Amino acid sequence: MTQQTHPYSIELEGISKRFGTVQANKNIDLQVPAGTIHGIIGENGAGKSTLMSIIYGFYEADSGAISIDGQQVSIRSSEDAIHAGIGMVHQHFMLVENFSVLENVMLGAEGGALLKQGIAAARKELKRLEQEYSLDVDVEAIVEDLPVGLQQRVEILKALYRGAKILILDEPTGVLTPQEADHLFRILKSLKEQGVTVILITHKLREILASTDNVSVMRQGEMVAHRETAQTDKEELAELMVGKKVRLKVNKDEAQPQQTVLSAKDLSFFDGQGVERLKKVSLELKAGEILGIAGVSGNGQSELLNVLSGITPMSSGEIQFAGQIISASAPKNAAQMRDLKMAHVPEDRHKMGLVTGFEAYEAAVLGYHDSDAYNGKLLMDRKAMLDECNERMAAWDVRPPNPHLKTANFSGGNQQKIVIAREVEQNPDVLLIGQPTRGVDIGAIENIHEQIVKLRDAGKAILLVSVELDEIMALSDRIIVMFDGAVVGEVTASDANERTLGLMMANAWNEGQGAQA
Amino acid sequence: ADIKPAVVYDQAGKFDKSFNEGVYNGITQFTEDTGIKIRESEPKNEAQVEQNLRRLAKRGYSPIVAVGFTMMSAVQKVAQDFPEVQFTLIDAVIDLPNVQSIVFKEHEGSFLVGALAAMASETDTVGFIGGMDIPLIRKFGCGYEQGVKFITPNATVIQNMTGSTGAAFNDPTKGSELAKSQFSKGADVVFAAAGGTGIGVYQAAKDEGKLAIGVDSNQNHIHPGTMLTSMVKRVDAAAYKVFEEANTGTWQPGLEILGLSDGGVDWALDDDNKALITAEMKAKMDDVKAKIISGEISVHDYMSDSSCNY
Amino acid sequence: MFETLILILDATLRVSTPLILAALAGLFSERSGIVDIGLEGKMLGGAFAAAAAAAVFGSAWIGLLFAIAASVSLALIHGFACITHRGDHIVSGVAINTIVAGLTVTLGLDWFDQGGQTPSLTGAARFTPITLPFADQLADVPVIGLIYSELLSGHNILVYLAFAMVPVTYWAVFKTRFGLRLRAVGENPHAVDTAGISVALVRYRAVIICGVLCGIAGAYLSTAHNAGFLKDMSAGKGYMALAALIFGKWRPIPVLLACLLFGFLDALAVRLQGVSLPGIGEVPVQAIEVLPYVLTVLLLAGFIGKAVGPKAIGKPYVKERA
Amino acid sequence: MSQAKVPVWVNVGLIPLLNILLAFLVSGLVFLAIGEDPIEAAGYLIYGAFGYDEGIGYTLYYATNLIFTGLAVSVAFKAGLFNIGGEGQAYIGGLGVGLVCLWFDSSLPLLVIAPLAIIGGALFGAAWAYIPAYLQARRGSHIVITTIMFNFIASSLMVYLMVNWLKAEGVMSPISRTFEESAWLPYLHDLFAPFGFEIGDSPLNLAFVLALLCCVFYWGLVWHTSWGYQLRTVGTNPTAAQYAGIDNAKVTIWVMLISGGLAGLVGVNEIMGVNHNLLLNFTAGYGFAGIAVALMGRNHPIGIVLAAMLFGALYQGGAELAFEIPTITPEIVVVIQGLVILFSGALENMFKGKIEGLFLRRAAA
Ligand SMILES: Nc1ncnc2c1ncn2[C@@H]1O[C@H](COP(=O)(O)OP(=O)(O)OP(=O)(O)O)[C@@H](O)[C@H]1O
Ligand SMILES: Nc1ncnc2c1ncn2[C@@H]1O[C@H](COP(=O)(O)OP(=O)(O)OP(=O)(O)O)[C@@H](O)[C@H]1O
Ligand SMILES: [Mg+2]
Ligand SMILES: [Mg+2]
Repeated sequence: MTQQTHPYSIELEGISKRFGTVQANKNIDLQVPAGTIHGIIGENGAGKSTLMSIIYGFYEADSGAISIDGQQVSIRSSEDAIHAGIGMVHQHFMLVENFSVLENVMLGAEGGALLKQGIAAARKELKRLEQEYSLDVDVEAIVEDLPVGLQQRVEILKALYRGAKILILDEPTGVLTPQEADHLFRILKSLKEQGVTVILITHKLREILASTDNVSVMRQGEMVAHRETAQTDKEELAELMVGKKVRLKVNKDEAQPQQTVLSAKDLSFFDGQGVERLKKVSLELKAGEILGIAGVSGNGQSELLNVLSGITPMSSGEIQFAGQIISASAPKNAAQMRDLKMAHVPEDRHKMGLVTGFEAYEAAVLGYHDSDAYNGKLLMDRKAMLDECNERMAAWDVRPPNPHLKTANFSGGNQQKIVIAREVEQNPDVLLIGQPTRGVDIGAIENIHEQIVKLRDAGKAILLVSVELDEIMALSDRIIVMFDGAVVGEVTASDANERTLGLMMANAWNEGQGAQA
Repeated sequence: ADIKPAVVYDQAGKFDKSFNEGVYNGITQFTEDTGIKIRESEPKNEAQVEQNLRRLAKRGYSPIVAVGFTMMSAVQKVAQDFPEVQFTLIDAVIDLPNVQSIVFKEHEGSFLVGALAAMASETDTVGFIGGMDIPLIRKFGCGYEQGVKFITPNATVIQNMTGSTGAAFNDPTKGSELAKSQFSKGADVVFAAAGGTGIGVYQAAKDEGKLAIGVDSNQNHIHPGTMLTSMVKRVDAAAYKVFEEANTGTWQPGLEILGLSDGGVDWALDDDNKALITAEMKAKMDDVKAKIISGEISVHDYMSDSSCNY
Repeated sequence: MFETLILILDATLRVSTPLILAALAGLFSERSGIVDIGLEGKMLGGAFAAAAAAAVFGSAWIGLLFAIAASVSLALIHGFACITHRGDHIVSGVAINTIVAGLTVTLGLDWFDQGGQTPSLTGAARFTPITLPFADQLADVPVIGLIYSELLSGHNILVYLAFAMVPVTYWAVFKTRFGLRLRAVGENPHAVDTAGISVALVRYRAVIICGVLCGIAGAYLSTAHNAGFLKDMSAGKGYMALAALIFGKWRPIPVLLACLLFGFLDALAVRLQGVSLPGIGEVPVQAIEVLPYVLTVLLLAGFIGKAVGPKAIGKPYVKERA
Repeated sequence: MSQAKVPVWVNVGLIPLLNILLAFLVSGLVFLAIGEDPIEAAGYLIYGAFGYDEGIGYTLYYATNLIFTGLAVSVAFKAGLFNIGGEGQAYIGGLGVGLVCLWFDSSLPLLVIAPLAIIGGALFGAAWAYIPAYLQARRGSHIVITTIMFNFIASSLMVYLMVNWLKAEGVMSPISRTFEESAWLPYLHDLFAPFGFEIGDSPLNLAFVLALLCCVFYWGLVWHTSWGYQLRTVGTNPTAAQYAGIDNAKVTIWVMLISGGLAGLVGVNEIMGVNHNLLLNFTAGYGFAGIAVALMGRNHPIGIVLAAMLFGALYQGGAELAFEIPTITPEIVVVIQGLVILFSGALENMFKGKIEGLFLRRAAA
């Protein structure tokens, strides 16, 4: 497997791609040495995913050439790419959720018209791959039941199963615990040793520095720099990405916690299938503090936010909030919780926080659409909505500041600003906030973090859920860790470090280790 | 000068294999005999009926024959607005000085074929399959039942209706299932008054070796050997007569009721079914027919009191 | 009593045959993500083509071929609109139903001059009942005889074909490469595309199969169950098939059961007409007629719960950020 | 994003026009195939629909029904529901209208009967939509199936009521007695006559105005009330609706009631405006055509009015055509309708990309 015929696995020459008015890729050149791990970084929307999709044949470039192992190839579909030995793990997984792992892996490489023939062979091959790269996963499991970390392994298995010599990973660590990420990088290393060329896209400079051989930087559709990883550092890369110097730390003072405003006791929640997603969760939230909830996604954080905010009724337990006791027998829905001055920035702005088909000014009143501020006697007061939206867009630097633009057409960061502005400007007593900076670039993150701290300093109680450990550690005053629907640990911010939290998140923590961590 | 006649068919269209088609046959004959062309029109909904009537009247057509009871209210309106135009309405009655109404004694014809069915039946069980459950169809069913009971008082008459949408007159599949179900309950003769649905009924009878009775026009030819007879309603003759009278200037408004006595309804005996009719049956039929005409047998009309208590 | 039941079941088989074929047709289409309310039109078009060709060539088999060809052509139009041009699936289905309703009669009038009907079919132009081996000999054996010779034997070949199609469909959908891709493309076309498979090709194949099955259903109507074409003779069966498909949650066996249920209720209604019920007296015809529909609603409300279709159903596939 | 550069008239004018032209072209082929002259036919079709005031009256009369059913389908669609039961709801709505007229025609003046009948039609239509709506909202029963079933049930119910209870004495057909004139909705030609406007005799009546008012009602309700906001949220993103504290089930039920009510107003046009008695099958497929109207009208009241007029024109022009050339059967008109739905509905994108590309390239050059 290791005999290399050509120094570069992939060479790109003058690749350009435009979507309507957006020039996503502009005349891009790139050379990836064979058998290396090559990092690509860049702000959101810089064009990284587009470029990878072109290599993978998902999009066709408007112009430019691609060579694999020195041979110019024409890649017009993913099929061509797979033939050329390219595999890709997409930013948004390309899995059929109600299929088993095995079916997903076999899709497109079934090995015969009847599944039966292929299944045995596939099982065997998967077993081999699993052992060789320690990629354990239950092949019979249904994908939607798997945690994202395992779903990602399925994606990698898919690529390897098709004999990929070049593996592209688009933001693979966004959803992983530090331990899972470490495991992933070990896998990538062993792939590299087997001669596989890896292209790794990530926003986390730390990962770039730790695991790549070379790194290329994109900005606004252009390739702006190439560096040998050993010759560069975080600061330089950040500056290359954004085009200006960035501060990489949040400034905040010591918290001044006051009275408890919300307390939850023994909250449990069973989902439609009868699975217990929340297991007797209790917590207290004080005014003037940020309580961080750490955990790998899918361990009950979403359910916790949904139950606290009234979106889904709890199965048992109770919440005390604003002088009311809320329980399974005396539930309150999301609108009622809002009336009690609880605001909620949901984890998923597309699925929940916004109606992407609405114009911005409409999306900016979601959940508050019944409020007197936006309603006349009979009809909604469009002018009031627009005026307020204009104001907020100015205050929060939403770009473009056009209240009539469809929400879907704002970039992720700007969509997030619309949601956060909506919730914060209601001047709530409690703010639940999930994944505030998911998919948001460095510049915007800075802004959002500042706003959250400001709110805390104004005496609000904030519950922050994030899978980004960096973010949890940077913002929280107190941290709770959730695993499998239950609270498995609590630490103060000053005691927290990545390793302890990471182990807690994987439920591999036992008290004895605590002290020296 | 020649007359300028027109006809408006009802929504089943002129090729409905029964009633409208009868009118069509009458017209074809008339045109063949006199060379006078007749303007035809096939409206597709209630509004078009009135629209077309009005347009024909405006363009000086007269007489205008409207086929079917569904035209009643439209004819009523248009006839009022065009008093100089002659209208003939078939199957419903309007009392206006320029309207002729022609109705048939379907119950008499149905009685006759009911009698024949009873004679032909070996199981003393016969069937009736109607299209939509509307008074006109019940009229057929009621007359049929009386005829059957007249011959075999303890006979069983199984009655079914096809459905409640317009499709009820166009659902041969359902017709065939209904027929099969009646056969399985012992019926061996079945009378269908159900338009296109009847096609399925007759087919089922043929497939299972039973007998069927056609309706409106003579349908004996559809499956010779299976079709016991047809209850013919001589709309063709009626239509022909209307045009002829108009042509000779003898057209009269008012009500005309056509029954057995004037050949307006009858049972059909021809080459296609003569093998099924014994001399004895024929004699009995002639006898019954004569008795109805003479009034010795009085056939109850369902329409007279909306019930079938005879 | 037992005999009546057998006869009702016998009718059930006949009545549910076109539903089964059409519902399985819909299953292929909808599993691939293409909504098909044009089952009705394809069936009607197939019925016309079958009867017309059978009348002209005197062979039911040639009729069947023409039915399939006609129905597949309609399916391809649907595919062209929905797959190639990302049109609205429902509008396309409505269009096909409308076109066929008019075109069959128009062509029928032009060709046969019998008011839009085709000539009545006889002999080899029709699919006739098949007597299974020993059916006659076994007829008098109690219970078994009746079941075998009345219920199982004596149907035409298309009835047997329809029932055979159920396991075949199950096998094709769950045990073959094509089935895997079919299911995947209805759930997540992006996944299929990135696996190097053409989404359009899989979907086209699905709608073609759908066309074939609808064609057979149509041929059954006009050349097996009946003996000729009559305008609008599909009489809403396509919609009932669609209902059965949803009822059966897009899975072959439950879909079969749903079709049989509809067929059974229909057959039952036919036999209940005019029967007096103790204590109630004679039930109005209309009350019996609505029985299948009312029962369907009740069953749906009581037992079936939510029917969740393939995830990507009805959505045009465009490459874009998911 | 690319649309910004393409002139508006291309999208709302040129492309739809091309699609309709293509539909007519293919229809022409069908005409040729059966030996008719397509040019002559097109002439009659267009003249019939728009050529004289009576024809226009008929076109608008048909459009009235289609506006009601189109709005009905559309409002449900806005909430993500596919109401295929417009036919049955219109049928039962007509029953409501008819009952009001039969009860009050000899005791009350039109000014009182008309609003009562409108309310009656809407209430009955809404009631017929209620059970499917309730089952969808509370039990998850698929609304497509239940509304199909309710169409069948409505037919049977109507036949039962008409034949056994409502039929007038002494007539063959299952129709009720004709209402007194106090229960006739005025024809527009009668309304206009005193002002010296002569518009031809047609069934076009005040229900057309009601239909236009419903468009305004729809527009205000859907886009300008907080309830409409909830409705659209439920329709486009049910999860976001839950997040916003909107009761999806309640919205589902209410929107179906409104949908059924709108469909029920077909009865006002047909029963009170035109037939003046209660009869069977007056819905004549308007409920189903409403689906195409709603979708082709892009679920916007103006679009729905335009699409309804297009279909109305086809109904009326087609009737004219079949009337003037007796060898042309009404069914071929159905074919034309189908082709129009196909080309300007389902295949609307066929030219779109290419033509937009053309304009974009020109704009870029
Ligand atoms: N299918 C598409 N249609 C239109 N515009 C697109 C499409 N895909 C990407 N773009 C645009 O192209 C640009 C580059 O997007 P791309 O997804 O490649 O960025 P990225 O660098 O991967 O960003 P991120 O870090 O957020 O993943 C963006 O402006 C984006 O809006
Ligand atoms: N589907 C789309 N249609 C039209 N415009 C789009 C679409 N998707 C993205 N855009 C536009 O492309 C631009 C970049 O989008 P993208 O989401 O990739 O931005 P981003 O760089 O990630 O922004 P941010 O840094 O705020 O997250 C935005 O200005 C957005 O308006
Ligand atoms: Mg990306
Ligand atoms: Mg982004």
